[in-house]
Amino acid sequence: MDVRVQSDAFDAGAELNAFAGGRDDVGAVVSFSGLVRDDGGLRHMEIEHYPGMTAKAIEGIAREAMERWTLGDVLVIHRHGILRPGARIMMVATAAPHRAAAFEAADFLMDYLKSRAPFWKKEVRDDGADWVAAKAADEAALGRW
Amino acid sequence: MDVRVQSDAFDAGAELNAFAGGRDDVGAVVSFSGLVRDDGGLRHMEIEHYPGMTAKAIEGIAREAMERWTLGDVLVIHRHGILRPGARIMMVATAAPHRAAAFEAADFLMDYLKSRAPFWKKEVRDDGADWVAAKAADEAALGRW
Amino acid sequence: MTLDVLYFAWVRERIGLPRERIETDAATVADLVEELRAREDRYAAAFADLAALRVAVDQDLTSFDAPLGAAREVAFFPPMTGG
Amino acid sequence: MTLDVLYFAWVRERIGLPRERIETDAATVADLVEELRAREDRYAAAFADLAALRVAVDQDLTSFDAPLGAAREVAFFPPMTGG
Repeated sequence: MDVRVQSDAFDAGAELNAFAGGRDDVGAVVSFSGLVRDDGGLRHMEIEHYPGMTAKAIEGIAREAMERWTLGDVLVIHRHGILRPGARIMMVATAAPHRAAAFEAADFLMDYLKSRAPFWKKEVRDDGADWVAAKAADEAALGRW
Repeated sequence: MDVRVQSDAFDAGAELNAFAGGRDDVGAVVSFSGLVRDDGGLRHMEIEHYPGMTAKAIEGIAREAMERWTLGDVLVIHRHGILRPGARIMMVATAAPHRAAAFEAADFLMDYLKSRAPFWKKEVRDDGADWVAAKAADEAALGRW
Repeated sequence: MTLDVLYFAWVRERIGLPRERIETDAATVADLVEELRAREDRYAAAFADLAALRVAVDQDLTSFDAPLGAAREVAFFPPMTGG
Repeated sequence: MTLDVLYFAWVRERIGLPRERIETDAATVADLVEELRAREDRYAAAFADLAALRVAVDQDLTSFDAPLGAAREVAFFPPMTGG
């Protein structure tokens, strides 16, 4: 289990290769990457977090995934600070003997990271800045698990 | 849409970076990698395919995913030939504006690749060789979509 | 008791500071919110709608009726939007 | 008509060759299977249980009752196990 919270950019491809590399007990690796999407006029995104709590909250979520599914490993990297359109905000990866566990655990991690890890996104546009509102659907998604 | 069927190894990390790189219209990238898993005594895996049909079948599956979900892009790479334990057999990647579409489309692609793309796996062990049997669950999984 | 109270995102912006140390006898989070609301308009504005807020006590998410007990740190913020 | 008939995986191993060209008047895939079964034991063995087989006509998956029409290539194989 590897959880990192950082302002620096990271190389998702290199992380994916390192994560899955050199082991023959997993048959399935799923990765999710969240990117800054510009649907028009986005200058950048600012991601605030709660330094004392963030890693602890993510580790709790990752541990729960490890308990619920048979997983070989879990990786979570989440950035904070100022991110330009196209930049990679975060990634999760799951490795498992079997495909369904890898997919489900990655989906679970994303649902919980979105609503239970202390990050807040602000979109800075040419015409102002707004905190991204949480969606009712994101909270409701937790009920799936 | 990029579909490749090849015997050569590929660099999944480099593929992931190239796939998602340089665009700001997608917020979510999901990748799945299938690896040769050794649950004891596996010497290597042999993957046979139907050269005339393979790329065509995968392209059909990828096109269907592009029609069903709002996707920015789809990548499928599948190897054939002899693969050692730990080797990467294949990967799919999906890019989408939103997370749910990227996850669902990747899951869909894997379900269909598993049961509808003409590949056959043979496990060569110290004590003999066996064709991997298709699982009823794999066929049943298609009913999800 | 002495509490570090932290604010994030628009709660921080509305109150105008990221953290402060306060002395309080509040027994629950809700009691603490009442104290803060009574201070100044900017607090009243930030805490106007508790349904739009989340709270963590000593860095664990909890509810507004949670007891403060021997808590050292309470944080208020909007629903998270990570990932 | 002249057909290329292809075999994959254990069907190929059981029949002992990967492809052959045959002359046939079979109207459907099932008719073709009957012809092949009648040839030799190894064909009969390969085609013993059609539920364990899949068929593609001109590189599209189809069913055993599909007409051959002007088909050029028919392939028999076990259920796929890719991914």
